[in-house]
Amino acid sequence: MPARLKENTAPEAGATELLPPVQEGIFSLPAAGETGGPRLMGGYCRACERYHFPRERHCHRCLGPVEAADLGDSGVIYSFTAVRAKPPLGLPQPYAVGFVDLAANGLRVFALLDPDCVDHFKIGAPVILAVKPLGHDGKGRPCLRPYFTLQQHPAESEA
Amino acid sequence: MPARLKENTAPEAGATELLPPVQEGIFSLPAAGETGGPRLMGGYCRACERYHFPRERHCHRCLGPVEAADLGDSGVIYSFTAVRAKPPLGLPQPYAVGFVDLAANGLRVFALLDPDCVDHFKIGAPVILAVKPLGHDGKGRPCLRPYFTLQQHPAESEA
Amino acid sequence: MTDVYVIGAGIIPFARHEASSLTDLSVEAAYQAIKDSGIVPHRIDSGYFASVLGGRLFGDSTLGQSVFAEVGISGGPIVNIENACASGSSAVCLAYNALSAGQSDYAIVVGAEKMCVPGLGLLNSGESDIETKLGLVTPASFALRAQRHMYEFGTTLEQMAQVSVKNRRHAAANPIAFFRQPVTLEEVLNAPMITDPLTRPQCCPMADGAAALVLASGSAISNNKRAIKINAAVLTSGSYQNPIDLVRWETDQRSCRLAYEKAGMGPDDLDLVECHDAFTIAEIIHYEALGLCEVGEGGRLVAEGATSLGGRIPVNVSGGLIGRGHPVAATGVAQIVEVVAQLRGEAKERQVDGAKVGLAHCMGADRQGDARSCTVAILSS
Amino acid sequence: MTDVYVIGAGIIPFARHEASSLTDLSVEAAYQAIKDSGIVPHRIDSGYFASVLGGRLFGDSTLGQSVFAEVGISGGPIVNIENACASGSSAVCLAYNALSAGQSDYAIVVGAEKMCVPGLGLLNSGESDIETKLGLVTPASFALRAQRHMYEFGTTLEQMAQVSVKNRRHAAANPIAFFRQPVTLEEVLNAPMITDPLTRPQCCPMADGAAALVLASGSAISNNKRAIKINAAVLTSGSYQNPIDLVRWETDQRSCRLAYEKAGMGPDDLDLVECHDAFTIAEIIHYEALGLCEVGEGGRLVAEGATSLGGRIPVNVSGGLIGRGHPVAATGVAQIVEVVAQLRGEAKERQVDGAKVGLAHCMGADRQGDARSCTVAILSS
Ligand SMILES: [Zn+2]
Ligand SMILES: [Zn+2]
Repeated sequence: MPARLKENTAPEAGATELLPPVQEGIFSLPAAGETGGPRLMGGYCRACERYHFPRERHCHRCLGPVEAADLGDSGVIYSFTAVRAKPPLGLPQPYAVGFVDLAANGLRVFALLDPDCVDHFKIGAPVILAVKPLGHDGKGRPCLRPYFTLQQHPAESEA
Repeated sequence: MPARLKENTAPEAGATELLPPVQEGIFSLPAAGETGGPRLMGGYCRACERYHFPRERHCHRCLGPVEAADLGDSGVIYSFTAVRAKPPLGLPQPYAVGFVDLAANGLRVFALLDPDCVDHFKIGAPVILAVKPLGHDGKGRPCLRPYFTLQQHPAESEA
Repeated sequence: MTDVYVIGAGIIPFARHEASSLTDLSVEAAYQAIKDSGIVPHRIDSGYFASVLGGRLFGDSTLGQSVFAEVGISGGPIVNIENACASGSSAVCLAYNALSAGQSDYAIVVGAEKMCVPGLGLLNSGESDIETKLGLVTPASFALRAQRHMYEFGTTLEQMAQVSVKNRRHAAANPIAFFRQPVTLEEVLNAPMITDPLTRPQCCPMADGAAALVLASGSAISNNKRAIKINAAVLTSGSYQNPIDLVRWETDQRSCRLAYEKAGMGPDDLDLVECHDAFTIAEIIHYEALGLCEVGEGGRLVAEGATSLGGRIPVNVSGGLIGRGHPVAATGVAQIVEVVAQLRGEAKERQVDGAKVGLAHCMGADRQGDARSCTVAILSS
Repeated sequence: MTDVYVIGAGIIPFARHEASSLTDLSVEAAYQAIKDSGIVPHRIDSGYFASVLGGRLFGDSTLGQSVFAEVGISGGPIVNIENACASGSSAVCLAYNALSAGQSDYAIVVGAEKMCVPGLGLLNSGESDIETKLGLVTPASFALRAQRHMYEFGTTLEQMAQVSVKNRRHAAANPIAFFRQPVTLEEVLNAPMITDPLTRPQCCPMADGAAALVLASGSAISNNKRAIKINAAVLTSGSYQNPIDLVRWETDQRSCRLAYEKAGMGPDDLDLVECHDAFTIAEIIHYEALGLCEVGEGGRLVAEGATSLGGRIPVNVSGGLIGRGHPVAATGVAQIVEVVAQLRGEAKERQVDGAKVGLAHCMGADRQGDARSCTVAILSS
């Protein structure tokens, strides 16, 4: 199992690969036996040469067809915050969210940030995509959520 | 206990006098020891000489003050229907509703009709007000509802 | 006042769309309407979105902004409208008003509903309403009219059932209709009773669905041969008179008169009508309010076939709410989508020959025996 | 275009109204506004009602029709509007548009919310939104702006906290405000953290409340000395640009520019501003969008006292959302009620001396770092 594809230790969460994503098509996981981590998935319009996240049904500019696009797995933090109030959707307390500027195409996307690093994020810090069971789908069912974690884990940087 | 103030036999409904009305102020019950049945209660604007049901907060015509008004306890059926689909608010299946022209002032009011007489209503039939525990308040709590029943009960008229 | 035209129309099948969200349904209808209009989405400078149950069932808010952004419309004024069964057509009226006043050049209107969900039950007029608390459900409010219509005018069970037979027959020719199978008079009469005297096929079915229109001001269209003019689009509300007359429906009659007056037309000018046949008796009463016949004669009008496709004044050739289904906020827009298709001569099997003028009529919610909202739009090719 | 005036204003205390229904709150505000206008209710020929949560929390529908009928307004066009936090002000814009186009003579607008109910939790932008699914709650969307504003411009925790101190001080003089007790800088900074760096007193409190306006077209008012002119009332939506700039907020800036342009005025013409301080950082960014200071200077502007009552350009002398409380759909109407009271010179203890021109600014909901709706109205005595 790749490092960035962690399994939740909570017994009710079940095996990661059996859980549905919080929304279809927003990330891809490596196939069995493949190396590498999850990739953020979005859309691309050939006519407009535009990437977007999440994938648009029709290109917002020309209403033409869009194709699935790999948006990479890394970026830098544009802004971040830790939510310390009672969390929605069964997320941890506290948890963190932010905007990440994707390295591959400059898109600025809203993202969950690693709840294990809540107090270590900085604007400009490089982050990398991970996926694990995090919270529920609004109906109490556990699901997979993509999130960005620090490329250099605080424990490592202190070591 | 007056004849038109029946207690529901369902054990969870509790004693009639302890149950709240489905909406405050739409009927009055005789005080302990008084004779007579329930009265439909509405409003009256002295300036406009208008009765209304339910009582308006402010007169709809002049926005002046309104006072509580006894709208009597009798009328005739203007129209009626039996609802045979799955009932809302814990009402019996089937139950009946209609518009009643009040004898006292000519107001045409929407009303529940006696679920025990569902198949005996006729346009023009004289009806009289009753109150009993009927259904719940939308949150599952039993409550009192006013309803009109036939002045001449079908069993009596057949006898 | 600037003239206002419909230049694009879109609609998705009215059905059970279990796998689709309310946004999914709405985006598809909006996409179709924009494609049909032939303009690029960013020229559309205002948006009107209608849904009744999105907030209640799905916790949605500002759904219009989501939907319109997904089809490339952003930046301009966008509002989300609720007006019960007349939500979609109320949105059309607001768009019409803004365009006719020169406040917008191109507007999009989407009406959408997702209501085939477990446990929704019969709709009412708001849970805090006194009538709801006293047991009023929407079918009952029309059953009360039916009972009275039968009593005063001798309207028969068979005449009412003929509305279902006609609209289900029409729906069978409409590819987006909820019901594609016709019903017989016997089937309608012998079906389970919902509320006396209305049997199940006399009550419109719930459905999921969405419909969309792109409107343009006269100054913005040029030589568009498929543009359909909106001659009038009026929105009214009930007067709640007491005593209310359940069969000589003042609000219904007043709204129709107002639309005729604004359009400078009358019932004789109409080639087709889409009206709010939520229940069979409603269509009969609307005939009378619209002046298609005298008050009390509506039952006979349908029975003699005058309102069938091929008749004197076809009503609900789309199938109406009874045949096409009734995704609440989508209905008022869908009616106009149908009128537009007819006036463009693009309605295929259900085309009314030579249709030049059509009317769409919609009503929403009950209060004290009256409607809380009523819309009437008149369009011409 | 006809001139449009506010001729009546009504508001109830923003508080926990546990024993009152949403209809109760709305009717009382509407009643006050009509009484204040001095006209009889049946002359009001159109109505606009705004609520965000009525359907979701109480199953309500067409609540505007119920509310307006209760104060004697019926028959005319009535619509129910939802546009998140800008619902009430969007309703004002629709009314303004209709009156300025001559489509109505008198309109009523009510914004109302009942949201002090158990278990509501933090608001989001719709449960089917991708950002909601990824954990976005409204305070976080503003915390992200705050973090960036601090990073780019050196805005300090103390400067942000000064917005709370100021607005709570203002609210203490407003009898309808949710909070009547001021707070100190230390109390704001040391309060529990909601989402970094926003502590609890930097987030507006939920409240129950309602506010109402009666609007009249210029042709319908005669010699009404208390009438307040609406010079502009604009409604926009986000452009959702990517990459979005969280601190140079394009939608905010564009909306303010548009209102100034329509009114033929600029920031120097203003005597007071009511803006959408849902969170302290929001007020700071709105200063910049409104041109009250340069971009990046908002923190210093509040710290130097320029936006306090008695300062160069008082902002949120009502207490704003932070002090008055935020019953979502009521807020946009309440802001204009405050501006009207100020321009009439009837604001008592919190009166801005010689106020002649005021601006009300409101925003609603998030999408991709942008606002889904924004309204700006400029009024003058
Ligand atoms: Zn494209
Ligand atoms: Zn009166």
